[in-house]
Amino acid sequence: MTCPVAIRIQEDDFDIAREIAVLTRSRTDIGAVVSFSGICRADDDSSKIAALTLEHYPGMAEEEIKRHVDEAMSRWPLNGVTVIHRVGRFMPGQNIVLVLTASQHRRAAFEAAEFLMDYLKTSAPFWKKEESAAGAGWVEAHARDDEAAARWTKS
Amino acid sequence: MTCPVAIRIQEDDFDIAREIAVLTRSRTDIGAVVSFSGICRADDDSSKIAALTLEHYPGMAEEEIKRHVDEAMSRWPLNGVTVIHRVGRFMPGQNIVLVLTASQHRRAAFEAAEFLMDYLKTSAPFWKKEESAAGAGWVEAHARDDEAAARWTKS
Amino acid sequence: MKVKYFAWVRERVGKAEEIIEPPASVRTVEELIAWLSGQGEAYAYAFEKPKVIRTAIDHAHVKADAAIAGAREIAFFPPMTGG
Amino acid sequence: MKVKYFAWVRERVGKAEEIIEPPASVRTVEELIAWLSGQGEAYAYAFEKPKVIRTAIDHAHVKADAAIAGAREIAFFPPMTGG
Repeated sequence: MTCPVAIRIQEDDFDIAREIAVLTRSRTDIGAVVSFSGICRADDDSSKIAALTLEHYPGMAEEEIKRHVDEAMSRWPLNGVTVIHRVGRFMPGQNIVLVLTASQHRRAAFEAAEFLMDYLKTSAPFWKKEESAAGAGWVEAHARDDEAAARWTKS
Repeated sequence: MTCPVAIRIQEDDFDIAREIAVLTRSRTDIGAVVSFSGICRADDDSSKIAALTLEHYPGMAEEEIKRHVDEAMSRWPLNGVTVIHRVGRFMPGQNIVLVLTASQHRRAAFEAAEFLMDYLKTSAPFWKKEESAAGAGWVEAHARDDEAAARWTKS
Repeated sequence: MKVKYFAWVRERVGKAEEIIEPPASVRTVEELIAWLSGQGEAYAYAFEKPKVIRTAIDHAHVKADAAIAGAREIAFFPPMTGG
Repeated sequence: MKVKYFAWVRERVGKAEEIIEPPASVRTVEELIAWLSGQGEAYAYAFEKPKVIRTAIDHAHVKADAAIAGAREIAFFPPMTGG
């Protein structure tokens, strides 16, 4: 089973249709493709967000994502994985992250995508700074994200 | 919370990027969009598939999907749902179904998309006929699909 | 009442839909399937394994013991395989 | 050894990276954080809640009791909030 992997950290936006096309082009063994796109929201539970700045740890970020993609590939029979994380300054409505998983069956594609997102949130070295009317401040980690990631270590 | 719903049964292909754009356009309350695309595979576990024909029950198919979309909206805080199911004759590699869910947070979007796919498989009135070297035959329902749908009735 | 057939049920019966007039003694889906099975070889073949057949009344799934009184459209088909 | 700081740790320390030469008695991440905290007000502020600080050695997450011997690059940062 061929499972091409693409991991990119970039300032530019991504094109989901293009990324899916790259993953599935001239293959007939893929039955399911799941995409997750994370988008900058204007409302973070409490405050109104004007913009979001994403900082990352170059080098480690790619390696950490790669480790989790490898883990996902060992857990589920995947036919392709693409992870794109943008960095820079974003306005509400703009894309931040894309995870694509392809598999023969839907369950593996869904679970692998959710697994990757849960780990991206809690273990990939990215940090968000929010700008709102109250000023700028670093986003605090959510306990719910740790809990989401912890699900995958139970069996 | 606005949650536009689009349900279409059509022969034409769909454009995921366009559908996501329609769902998210000029909104800043969506933080997560999950897409599932189901694609015609050349291999159905055992036999080599040359083509697949999708038949449906017009009227009931739309209503049945709508019932499950309503159920999904009552279970998860969704900001948008699109379900497109194609009918007609397909070659391996061609798109068959698209489910898009949008929400503030990723967990709701993931779960609602998986819920909708599980119910589309087992309760929406569509039937697949496969053409292979051995001739043409109706695809049998998989026990694993019933089990997948049954997950959502436990709590 | 109008009856519709889909997938291999349609192929076996040899038609996609028809108007039927079962006797008043036929009250449930189960009884309707038994009655249809007696309407000739094609029907007997289509309904040879009644437990496999799924039924919808007026576009909603129903069980074998559902009453057919008042139904405008009854559809018979195999387990669904969409998605 | 090279040390890197990210997010508010970087802002508090006032620099993104530097070369440090801790004494040989500093053996673990925990001890390194304690030593850095003594290097001036900016460091004391950045590391005032050492339990909140996450550490990576050569691009891999490590715990507070990890040995720093042989490390080429050590990074300190708050809990991650990407995705």
